Amino acid sequence: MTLAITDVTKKYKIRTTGAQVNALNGVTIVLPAKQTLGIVGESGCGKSTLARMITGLEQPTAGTVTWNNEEIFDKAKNMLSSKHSKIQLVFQDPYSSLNPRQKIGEALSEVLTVHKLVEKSAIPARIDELLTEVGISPDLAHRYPHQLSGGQRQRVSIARALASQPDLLVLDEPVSALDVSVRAEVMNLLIDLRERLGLTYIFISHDLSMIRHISDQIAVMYLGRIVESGSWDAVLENPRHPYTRALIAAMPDHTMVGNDLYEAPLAGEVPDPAAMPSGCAFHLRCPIAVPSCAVNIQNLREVEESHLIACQEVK
Amino acid sequence: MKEKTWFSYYLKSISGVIGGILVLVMFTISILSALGITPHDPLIQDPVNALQGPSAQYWFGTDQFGRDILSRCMDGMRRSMLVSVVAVSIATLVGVILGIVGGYFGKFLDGFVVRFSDVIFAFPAILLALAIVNSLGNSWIDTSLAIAVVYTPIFIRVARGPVLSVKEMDYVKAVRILGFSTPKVLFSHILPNVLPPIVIQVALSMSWAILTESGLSFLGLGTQPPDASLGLMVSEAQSLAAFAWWTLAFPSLFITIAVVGLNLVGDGLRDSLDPARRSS
Amino acid sequence: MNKRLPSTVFFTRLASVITTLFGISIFVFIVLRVIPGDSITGSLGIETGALTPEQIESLRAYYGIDKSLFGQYFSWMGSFLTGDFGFAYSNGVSVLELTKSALPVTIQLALFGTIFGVILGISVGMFSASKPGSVRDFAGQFFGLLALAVPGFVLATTLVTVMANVFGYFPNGFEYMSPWEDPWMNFQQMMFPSLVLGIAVAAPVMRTTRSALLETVDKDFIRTAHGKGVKHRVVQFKHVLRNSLIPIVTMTGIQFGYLLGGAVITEKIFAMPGMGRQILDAINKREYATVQSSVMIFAIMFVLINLITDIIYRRIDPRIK
Amino acid sequence: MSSPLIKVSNLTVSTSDDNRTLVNSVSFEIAPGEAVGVVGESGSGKTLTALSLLGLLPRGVQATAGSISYDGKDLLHTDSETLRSIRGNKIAMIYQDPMTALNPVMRLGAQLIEVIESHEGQSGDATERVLTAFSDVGIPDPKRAYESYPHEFSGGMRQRVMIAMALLLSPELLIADEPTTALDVTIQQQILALVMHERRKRNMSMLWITHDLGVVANLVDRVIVMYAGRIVEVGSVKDVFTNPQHPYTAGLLASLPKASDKNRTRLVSIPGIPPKPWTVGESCAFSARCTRADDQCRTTLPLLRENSSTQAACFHLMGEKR
Repeated sequence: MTLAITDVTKKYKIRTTGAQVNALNGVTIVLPAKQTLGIVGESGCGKSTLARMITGLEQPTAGTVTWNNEEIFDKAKNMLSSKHSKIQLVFQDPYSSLNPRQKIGEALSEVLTVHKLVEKSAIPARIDELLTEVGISPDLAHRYPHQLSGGQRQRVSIARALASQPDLLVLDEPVSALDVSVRAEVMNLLIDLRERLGLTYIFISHDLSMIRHISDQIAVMYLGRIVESGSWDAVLENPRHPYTRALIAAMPDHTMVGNDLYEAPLAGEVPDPAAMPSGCAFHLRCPIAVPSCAVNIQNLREVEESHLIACQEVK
Repeated sequence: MKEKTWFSYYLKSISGVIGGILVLVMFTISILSALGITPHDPLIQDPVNALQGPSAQYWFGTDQFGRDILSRCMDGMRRSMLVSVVAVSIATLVGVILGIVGGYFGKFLDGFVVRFSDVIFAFPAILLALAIVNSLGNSWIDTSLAIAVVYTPIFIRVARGPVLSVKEMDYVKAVRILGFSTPKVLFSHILPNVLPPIVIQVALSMSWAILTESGLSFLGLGTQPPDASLGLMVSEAQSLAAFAWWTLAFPSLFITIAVVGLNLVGDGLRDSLDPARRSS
Repeated sequence: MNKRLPSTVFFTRLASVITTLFGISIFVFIVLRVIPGDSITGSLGIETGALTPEQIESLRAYYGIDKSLFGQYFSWMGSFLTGDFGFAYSNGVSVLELTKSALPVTIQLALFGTIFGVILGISVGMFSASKPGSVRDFAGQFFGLLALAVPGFVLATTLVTVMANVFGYFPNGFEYMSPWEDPWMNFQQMMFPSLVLGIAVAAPVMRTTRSALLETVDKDFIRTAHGKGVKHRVVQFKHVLRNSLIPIVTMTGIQFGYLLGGAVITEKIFAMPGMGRQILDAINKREYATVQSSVMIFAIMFVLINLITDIIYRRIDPRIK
Repeated sequence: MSSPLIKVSNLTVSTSDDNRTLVNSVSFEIAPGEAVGVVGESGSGKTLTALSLLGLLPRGVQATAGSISYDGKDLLHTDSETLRSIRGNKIAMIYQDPMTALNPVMRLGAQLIEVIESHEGQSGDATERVLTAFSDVGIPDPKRAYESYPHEFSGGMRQRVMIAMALLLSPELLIADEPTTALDVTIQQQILALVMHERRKRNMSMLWITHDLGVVANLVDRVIVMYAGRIVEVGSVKDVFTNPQHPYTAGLLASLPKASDKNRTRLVSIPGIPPKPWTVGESCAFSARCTRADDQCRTTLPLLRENSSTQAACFHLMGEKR
């Protein structure tokens, strides 16, 4: 069973100005089961759009997303194909991911009844099981979301996703909105669940330090394209693309105290996606850019075993 | 800890409680009058005691034909409440359905729904009601229909707005990914979260409906004599008020109390239904 | 940062206004066609029974109700657009003439009412918002509630009774004077009706002002302003009030439009020969041509006012493309 | 030690209606030219502490005890005109959310001119000074920025405008309430570089509030760690980060991922969640979650005490045998 994202592009039209925005420009990913792909990138890089494509919330303008060689998006019914609830999404904001007027127990039982996974009589037991599995005491089942902390709510969201027994969990910035100490607990929960249930993860974040802890494969995105991808060791131990190197350098590191980390920051800002720069989108900010970078489109090419980058200047 | 019901929050809001009492009083009066329990028969004339001030026999005094003003006010209130309840329920039903369907499904349907409500919004309420009533007639059903047509777009807007924002919330996306059918998503996830503004609007619209109904009958286009209606009584009192203040004072008081009561209930609902405003 | 594209935005706005007006014309036409009788029975009443079939036929042709509904609509629209609003059967005066004299009265009334209402509404709103939760706030809100709850016609009737009988001063008793004929008399005649209309406008404006001020005061950029050392008074006007203007202008636009409708009752009580009265008389006399055209004119006024409010709205809020 | 620029003693902040304590007798000093970081999770009271310095506490919350001595005055109890004359002039502040911290309907140039006019009245070269301030903080086209509105700029650019606004009258102390939290990491790096550069150039003191220990490690001289409304540890950045004495500080640092961590490794986490400050009373707020806690911790309030490297409010410091 593998997730295959082939040459996915997504274009949006901004209503007021009519401008065309390319949120994704030909993204290709192959992820075997039980593996975890970490996708890192800053705002506007298209990582959340990709999450919507993988979970079938929206249809790609071009390219396909298949799980187990079955298309995620059912073109006929113009919605996600029902037989694929094997892919679930966990959201960033714990405050808007649960229905405020629904008790958390009801949220879980609703999934179980809709998918008829469990006999009606066995539902309460299954709910307790799910809650315990994510570290929430079952007697909180009758509580409303606003009576739980951010960390607890995020755990309930994970439990709801697990209720439909998925194979692939897409985690879109799952811990970014949590406090530092709570973040560690939820990360450990995700790592334990993966081992116990043999899950495949796509972990999306702007925070490279979280990505390090959980990923097997890494993909670095910039303005709708993958600029570097490969195994954990390749990308994090031996980053080659200038943007990846700038990202790693910009990570605040509490273990290196008092030295001047902020001497050479990456210049400039992410360009407006409606006015994409020509050639390599990073060339305006890139420390090693040459004139031809503004002309040639950079495609991913293999630099070493399981390590691809999209940059002509790096040999 | 026993989870607080909505009602316990409602009782915390002073305006909600006062409003509730006023509205209850007005409802009881309407029901009593519907059952015929009024101090005097609103239609029987007593020319001998015409235009008498408030007295033991006639608590609110009598009008130019010697009819008991209190009984006529009760009957008038019944009529206003009836029209307001019927009109607002129709407007809510039609408006909310159109609003939610337009908001959720969008594209062509949404365009039509918005255009339709823009058209009706282009008419000041009283004017549109006036035009419709003159075509239909003056029975309370016609007035209710006229007011219902005027308020439907308000409910379209009050329902459509929140649906557009709730539709984008993560928990709606989550249940869609979980494969829930559209009706299930609509009824168990979208509707419960768009109800509060609608319920508040029902209370406010009922108060406006009373104003519009009495306005119409003031202009002589609503209830026809000799039946009693608060607007008509005020209209008849125009020439009498100089020397018989009670003919003007009591019908006006009834209308104002009903409208104030419903507005306060609207505030009470707003304080209790909106989680952010709930005092912790 | 692309500069705002006024042209594209303006055209889409204009297009939506035109479609709305088209919708209104259809709506007005339908509403006034759902009549149990028709123009003939309307104007002749019971004698219609005595007419011979031929007479009925010729009358139908005269009123143009022999054509199909479709035909009637287009003939009405055709003439309406060319300024021929049809004739008032009772006195044969063209509706255009009637409107020429009535429209200015309603507009002047609505203008005076709105100005008075906005001044009253904003001041009470600011007074009430200055100390949230205090007695002052409660008093302001209570005024707002009363102004909302006491119907216009009750207020007007009471005012007329008190003024005419107690003070013996009732300028509206005399024949209406236009501002060109006798400005002072016109002003006196305008005073009471616009007071009544103004109070109806003051209630929603007051509520909007109060909630807008209370919301804006808690915004981050107000804290920034204080954090910069800006004087308190300057923060209140240049930052708080300036940002609250946006919802207030929107509410004022809506109220001015509704005032045109509200004028119907006030014009009746104060005997002001405005559009409201014109429609009311037309309805009582079953003058369908007049009703139809006058309601249409009202709707056009309302849509224009919304357009103007929208343009002002874009001027004061740069964020709107 | 030269006399401190600003001295906060026993600052206590609580809610006005039900008098719940949010900041509990916090005391610290900032020396001239010194940069102090205040670190803590949400609800620890770090932002309220910073806002109290300039009397910018939100509605419904007020300072109920303590004093803030600056330039011979107690900012907590001085008259509003004196406080106003200091704000944006002697002490300036920058805020967390660039999207809402600027007046949306006022041009950026005007929002800076206002600072000059509020403190110096009309002054001829005001426009010139604003344009220079814009270019000093790295805004590409100052003239266009002068005429633009906030919504036409990105988060990073708006934060630069905020910094330009704060530094316009060369304040002695800059208070920063998590100004880079809402920004992308490469933009955050640019802003931090800008602040470091300006601080050194002007020898300006700084109070930096953040929940991100990584940011503080390379930005400030001294660090204050807050938990449930109280200061639990104070010390030089080097000591606090390499040799933390309070169990909470140690636990917090341990729970952070390190550059050297291998993949698929679990993080050290602190079970439970911080208590509400007003529910703690005379005990150590961290006792419920602390592996070293005993009855003494649960019944008596530990006070800050000196030891080898830092000051920590704990009976069983990490350095001492347990």
